[in-house]
Amino acid sequence: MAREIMYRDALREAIDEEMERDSTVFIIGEGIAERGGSYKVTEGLLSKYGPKRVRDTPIAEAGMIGVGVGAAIAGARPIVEILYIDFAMLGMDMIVNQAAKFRLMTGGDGRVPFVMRTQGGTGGGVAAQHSQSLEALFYHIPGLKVVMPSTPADAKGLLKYALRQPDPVMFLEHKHLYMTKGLVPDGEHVIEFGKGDIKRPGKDVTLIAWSNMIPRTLEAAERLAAEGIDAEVIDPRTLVPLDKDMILGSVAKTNRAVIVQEAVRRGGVASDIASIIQEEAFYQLDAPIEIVAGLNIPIPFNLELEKASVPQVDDIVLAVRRTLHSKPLAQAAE
Amino acid sequence: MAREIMYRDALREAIDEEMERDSTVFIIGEGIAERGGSYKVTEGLLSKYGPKRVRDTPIAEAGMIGVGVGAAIAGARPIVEILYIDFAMLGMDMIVNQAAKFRLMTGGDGRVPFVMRTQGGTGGGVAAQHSQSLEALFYHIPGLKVVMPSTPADAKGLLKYALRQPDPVMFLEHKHLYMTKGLVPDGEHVIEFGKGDIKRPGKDVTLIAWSNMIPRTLEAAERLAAEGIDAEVIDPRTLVPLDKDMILGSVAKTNRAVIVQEAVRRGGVASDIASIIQEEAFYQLDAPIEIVAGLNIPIPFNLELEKASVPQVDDIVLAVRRTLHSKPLAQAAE
Amino acid sequence: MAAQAQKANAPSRELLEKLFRTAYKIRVFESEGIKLYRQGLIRGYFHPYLGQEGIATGVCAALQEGDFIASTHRGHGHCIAWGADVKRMVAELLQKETGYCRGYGGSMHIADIRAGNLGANGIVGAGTPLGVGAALANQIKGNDAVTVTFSTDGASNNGTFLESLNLAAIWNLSYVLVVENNQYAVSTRIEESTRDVDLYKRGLAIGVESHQVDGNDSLAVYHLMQDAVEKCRRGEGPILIEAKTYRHMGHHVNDPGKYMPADTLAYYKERDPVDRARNALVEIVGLDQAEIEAIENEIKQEFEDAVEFSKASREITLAEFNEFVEAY
Amino acid sequence: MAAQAQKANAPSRELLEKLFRTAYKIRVFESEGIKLYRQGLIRGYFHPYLGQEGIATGVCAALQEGDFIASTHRGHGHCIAWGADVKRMVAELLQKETGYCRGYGGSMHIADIRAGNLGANGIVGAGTPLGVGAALANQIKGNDAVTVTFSTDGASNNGTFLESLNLAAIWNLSYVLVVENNQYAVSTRIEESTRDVDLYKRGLAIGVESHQVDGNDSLAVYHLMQDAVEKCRRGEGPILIEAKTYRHMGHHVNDPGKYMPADTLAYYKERDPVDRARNALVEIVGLDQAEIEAIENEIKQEFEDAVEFSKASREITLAEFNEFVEAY
Ligand SMILES: Cc1ncc(C[n+]2csc(CCOP(=O)(O)OP(=O)(O)O)c2C)c(N)n1
Ligand SMILES: Cc1ncc(C[n+]2csc(CCOP(=O)(O)OP(=O)(O)O)c2C)c(N)n1
Ligand SMILES: [Mg+2]
Ligand SMILES: [Mg+2]
Repeated sequence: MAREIMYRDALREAIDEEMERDSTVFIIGEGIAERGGSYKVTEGLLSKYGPKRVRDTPIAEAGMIGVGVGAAIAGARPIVEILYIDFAMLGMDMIVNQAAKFRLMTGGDGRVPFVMRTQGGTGGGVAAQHSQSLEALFYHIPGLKVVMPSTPADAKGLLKYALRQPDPVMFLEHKHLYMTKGLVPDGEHVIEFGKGDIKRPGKDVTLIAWSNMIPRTLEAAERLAAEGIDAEVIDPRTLVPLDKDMILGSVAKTNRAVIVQEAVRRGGVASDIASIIQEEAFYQLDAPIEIVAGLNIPIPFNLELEKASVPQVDDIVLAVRRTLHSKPLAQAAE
Repeated sequence: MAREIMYRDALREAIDEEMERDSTVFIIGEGIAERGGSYKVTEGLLSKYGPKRVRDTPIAEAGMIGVGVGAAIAGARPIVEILYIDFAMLGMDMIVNQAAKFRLMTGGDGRVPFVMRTQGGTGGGVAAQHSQSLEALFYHIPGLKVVMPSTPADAKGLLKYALRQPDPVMFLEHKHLYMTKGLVPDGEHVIEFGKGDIKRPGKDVTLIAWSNMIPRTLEAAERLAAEGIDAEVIDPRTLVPLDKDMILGSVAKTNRAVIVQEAVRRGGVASDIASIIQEEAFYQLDAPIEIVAGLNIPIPFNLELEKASVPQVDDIVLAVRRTLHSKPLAQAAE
Repeated sequence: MAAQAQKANAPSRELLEKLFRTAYKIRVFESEGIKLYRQGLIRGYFHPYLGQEGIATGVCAALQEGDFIASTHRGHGHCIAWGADVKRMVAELLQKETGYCRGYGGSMHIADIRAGNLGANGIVGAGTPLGVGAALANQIKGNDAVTVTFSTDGASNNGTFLESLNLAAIWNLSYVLVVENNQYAVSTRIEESTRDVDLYKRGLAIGVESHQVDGNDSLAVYHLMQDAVEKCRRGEGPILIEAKTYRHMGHHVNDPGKYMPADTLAYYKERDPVDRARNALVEIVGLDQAEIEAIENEIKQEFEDAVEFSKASREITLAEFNEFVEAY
Repeated sequence: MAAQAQKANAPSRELLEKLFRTAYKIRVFESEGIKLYRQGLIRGYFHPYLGQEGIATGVCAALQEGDFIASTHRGHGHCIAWGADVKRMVAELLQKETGYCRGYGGSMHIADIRAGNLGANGIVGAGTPLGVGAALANQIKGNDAVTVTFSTDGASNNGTFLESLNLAAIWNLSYVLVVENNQYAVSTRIEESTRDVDLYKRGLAIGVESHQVDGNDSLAVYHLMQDAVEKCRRGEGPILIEAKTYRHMGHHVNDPGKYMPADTLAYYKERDPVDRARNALVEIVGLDQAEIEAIENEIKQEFEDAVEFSKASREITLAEFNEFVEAY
C-alpha cells in the first residue's frame, strides 16, 4: 500500500525512521530544530529526539560541514542541512579535500558516512546567489555520491539508503519540489544508489532528466505524445553512481537522446552523460545528442529573465522535435 | 626576436611589466613577497615595487580571495596567488558567488578585474590534497574566465591580457611546467583570450589538450608520426572562452578527435568539449570521440599509483590508435 | 553624505535634521515597501531594516563622497543612508530596467557601484572581505577614502569575519566594520550561537580598536563613527563598532517573528531609532510639529513618486538579455 | 596513553620516563627520517616536528584509550605520542603496503583511524572542524572521550578556527584545541600575520577557557592538559591551550630556514624539549647516564627495525589499486 504525501514529508519520514533505527544519526543546520527548517522538513524532530540529536547552528557552513565530516569519521551518522546549495561553496574544502578523499588517504580504513542535505534550483525571484544548480561540482569530485530525487518516493527511499551506506553523500533537493505530492510505499522503503528509474516508457527518443526537470520533461513527453512521438523518460536519481546500463539500454532502443538539466550548459553533468553515450553507443545514434540546459549566466532577479535562463517545457519539446527531424546517420553518410 | 626562458620567468615578466604599466596592479599571497613565492614566480617584485603592492598574507584563502575581489570591484587590479589549486576550495564562495556573479547582479555596471593565479596537477608524491586538476569547477561557473597556459610564451601573453580585461580570471598554472623552457617573443607580447593554438599541425586525427598534457600529447604525436599517423595537436589555451571554431575546423578536416585531460574523467572539461563536438560536428565524425583522462579517484601518495592515475604518453598513443581503427560511420551504418 | 566637522555636545540642526530625514526615509521605504510586497509587486526576499535605522543613519552621516560601503542581505537602509535615489531603488525591487541593477539584482543585491556602494549581499558575511578589499584598493591608490562594511551578529560566527578583519588589521586599512547586533539570525537567538554576546571582543582579540554602541541612537552612532573615520583617515584603522539593536518584526516580510518575546520587542520599540531622531530635532533644536510633518510629507511624497516612476518603467527585454548573455 | 592520576609537585618516574621516551622517539624519528628523505627513500613533503616535541608529548600523556586526536601537516610527532607503531609509520613514508595508509596517504595524511587518530592534514586549519566533529560524535554517543586537535599559529588566522571552536563552545564539547605557536608559517613571522601574537585571547573572546603554556616543557604541558581533560570529562569543555614553541629548522626538509634569526633559534635550542625531558628524569628521579642510554638505544633500535621492516615490505600492486578505484 502507499500514501500520497509531499516530498518534504517523505524526507522527514526518512530522517525520522533512520533516527529511530540508529541512535548515532543526528541532524544539524540553521533553524532546523525549534523552527523545523525553512522547508519544514525537520518539523517535530526536536521534540521527538531532543536537542542532542537535532541542533540549530550559527551561520558557519564550513564549520558545520567540517564538523559533520569529523563526526562521520568518528563513527556517527550526521546529516548536515545547508539552506541553499549556493552556501555549500563556503564548505567546499571540507567536502572536496576532506570528505571525498579521506577514504583514499587512509588507504581504505577511514570511511565518511556523511550526508549533506541541501536544495538548489530557481525559485521565483531569489536571484543569483540562491538559485544555482551546482551538482556538476560535486559530480566531478571522486568519492562523493550525488543524489537528486525528483519524487517523494525517491526522496524517502534514497535518503534512507544514504543513511546506511559508508560514503559522503551530496543529497540535493529542489526548492520547487518540497510541496509536490506523490505516492510513497508504506513500510520500509529503501532505494539503492545507482539504479535509475524509467518515469515514462517510450520507444522513439530517450529523455534523460533529474530533479525538478523530471516534471517538466514528463509534461513535454505528454505534449509530444499528442503529436505521436513516444518519448522514454529516464531519471537516473543518483548521478554518482550513474545507471549507465539503463541509459545505454534505452538509447540502443530509441537511437536518439535528449538530456535536460537545469544547471548551466557549460560543463554540466549533461555534457558528461552525452560524452558517455557518444563513446559507448556511437554507432547506435541516429542524431546528435541534444542538451537542453540553463544558459551560461547567473540567474537574474527579474522573473521573465529567470524563466528564460532555465529549460521550460517548450524548450524540451523543440529539442525533441529537432532530434527526430535529424536525418539518420546512414542517410547522412551517403 | 625571442629568448628562451622558463615558464616561471615568463610569468614574472608579465607581472613585472603590468605592474610597471599600471600602478593599480598588486599581488598578494603566502610567501610571495620576501621569499619570492614557492615557485619563484614573484622573486624580486618586492624590492622593485615595495610592500604596498607585493604583500605576504596569513593562511586565509577565503579572506585573500574575497579581499582581491573587493579590491577589483573598487577599481584596483589584484593578483591573488593561491599556493595550490586545492586550497582555492576554501575561497569558493568568493569565486562562485561573488566574483563570477557581480557583473550580472549589478546589471552590468559592476566589473571584477580580478586574477587568481594558482597551480594544479600531480607532482611526484604530494598526494591527494596537493595534486588536483580542478579547472572543471571554474569552467562550470558563468562569469569566470579559465586560462591554462602550457608554454612560457602563452603564460606570459595570457597573463598580460588577463591583467587588462575586466572579468575574473582563474589563471591555472601547472607545477610541472614552472621549470620548462620555451621561446618568448621580445617586447610587448599579449595574447587575447579565446584563441587556441595549433601546437602541431596534422591531418589524421585532432588531439585536444591543455596545460601539462600538451608536452605529453606532443610526445605521443611524435611517436604516432613514426607509425605514419599525422596528429594535429590543439591547445585551446583558454577553456573559457573556448575556441570552438578552431576545434570544429580541425575535426572537420580529420574526422576524429581525442581529448586529453589530467583531471578525472567524470564531469571534466573534456566531456564538455566532446559534447560540443558531437553536437556540432556529428555528421563529420568517423569514430567516437575518445577521452583520455585521470581515473575517478583522488591522487595516491605512492608514485606508481600516482602515475597510474593520470594520462601517460602510452595512454594517449593507445587511444589514438583505437580511434583510427574504428570503422567510419558510413560503413557502420550499413 | 558630507562629513560633519563639529564634535558632540551641541549637535547642529543640520546634523539632527539629516539624521532624522535619513532614518525616516528608511522607515517609509520599508513600511511602504512591505505593502508593495504584499500586493505582489515585489518577489523573492525582502528583509526589512525596521528598528535598525539608527545604525545606517549614524554611520553614513559620518562618511563623505569617495568613501565606500558594503552591505548585508538587509541592505535597503544602508543604500538609503548612503544617499541613493529612492526611485531607482523601488524600480530595482520592481525588477525594472530603471532600477539600480536593471532588475538583475533585486533586494538582496541592490548596489550603486558607481557611487561606491558595493551592494547588498545574499551570502551572510561576504561583505566583510569585499569591504576590506575596497579599503585595500584605496590604500594602494593612495587616497584617503574610508570603507565601511555593515555586518551582522550572524556573520560574526563566520570565518570571513576573522580572516578579513585580521587582514585589515595587519595592513592598517582605513576600514570600519560595523556589526549590527540585532540579536537574531532568522529565529536563532544570539545566545544560542555564541557564548559571549559582546561581539566587539572579537576585534580586541586580534588587536583591533573595538567599541560597542546603542544602535538605536543615531547620534551616538554618528559620534563614534565620526571618531572612527578620523582615525582611519589618519592611518589608524581598522576599527570595529558593534551596534546593539533589535528588529521590529520577523526576519523577512513573510516571517511573523513569533519567537521574539513581546517584552523585549516592547523595550526596543520604546527606544525606536526614528522616534529618537525625531525627538532630538524637537527637543534639542526646537522644531515644531508642523515642521516635522513637512519633512515627513516630503519624504512620503518622494516614495510615492518613486512608485509611480517605477510602475511606469519597463523591464529588460529578452533581446537585451540575450545580448548580455552573449557577452557574459 | 593511560591518564595519570597524580597531580603536580612530585611527578612520578613513570610519568617522567614516559615523557622522555615519547619526546626522544619523536626526535629520533624526525632526525632519522630526514636522512631517509635525503637518500631519496621518501618523496613529497616532510615537515619535521623537531623542537616542538614537548607539546605532543605532554598532551598525549594526559589522554587515554578511546580519546581522539586530529593533527596538522606536521603530524609525525602527534602520531608517535599517540602511541603509533613506528614500523607502520616508516612504512607509510616509504609508500609501502604495510604503512598506516598502505602508501596512499604519506607524511601529510598519516592517520591511525582505528585507534582514534584522525590523521595529519594537508590543509592548514582543517583538523579543527574534524576534531570538533569527533567530539560531537562522542557527545552524541554519550561516552566520556576527549578529542584534541593539534593546530597551529597559522591556522589561527583561518576561518575554520573561529567557526569550529565556536561550535565546540556552544555545544560544550569535550574538546581541547592545542595551538602550537611556533611563530612561523613557512617563512612568515607571526608578527606579520596578526597584531596580537597571544593567540589564546581568541578563545577568550568567544567564551572559551584558554591558557598559554611553554610548549618546550612537556611536564607543564602535561599538567595543564591533565586539568583540561578532567574538566572536559566533567562536561566543562572546550578548552584552548596555546603552546609557545619554535622549530629547530626550516619549514620542511628542503627549507634551510635562513630567515630564522640565529639568536632566537639558540634561545629555543637551549630550552630544547627533549633535553628538558631527559634532565627531569636525571634530576628529579635520579636516572644515571647508563639508564638514559639504555632507553635511547632501545628507541634507536626500534627505528632501525622499522626501516628494515619497511624496506622489506611491498607496495600496493596495480591490480589492488584498480580494485580500489572500481569501488571508489
Ligand atoms: C552563508 C549564508 N548562510 C545562510 C544564509 C541564510 N540566511 C539569510 S539571512 C540569515 C540570518 C542572518 O542573521 P544575521 O547575520 O544576524 O543578520 P540579520 O538577518 O539579523 O540582519 C540566514 C541564516 C545566507 N544568506 N548566507
Ligand atoms: C589552506 C592551506 N593554505 C596553505 C597551505 C600551504 N602551507 C603548508 S604549511 C604552511 C605553513 C603553516 O604554518 P602553521 O600553520 O603555523 O604551521 P607550522 O608549519 O608552523 O607547523 C603553509 C602556508 C596549506 N597546506 N593549506
Ligand atoms: Mg542578526
Ligand atoms: Mg607555525
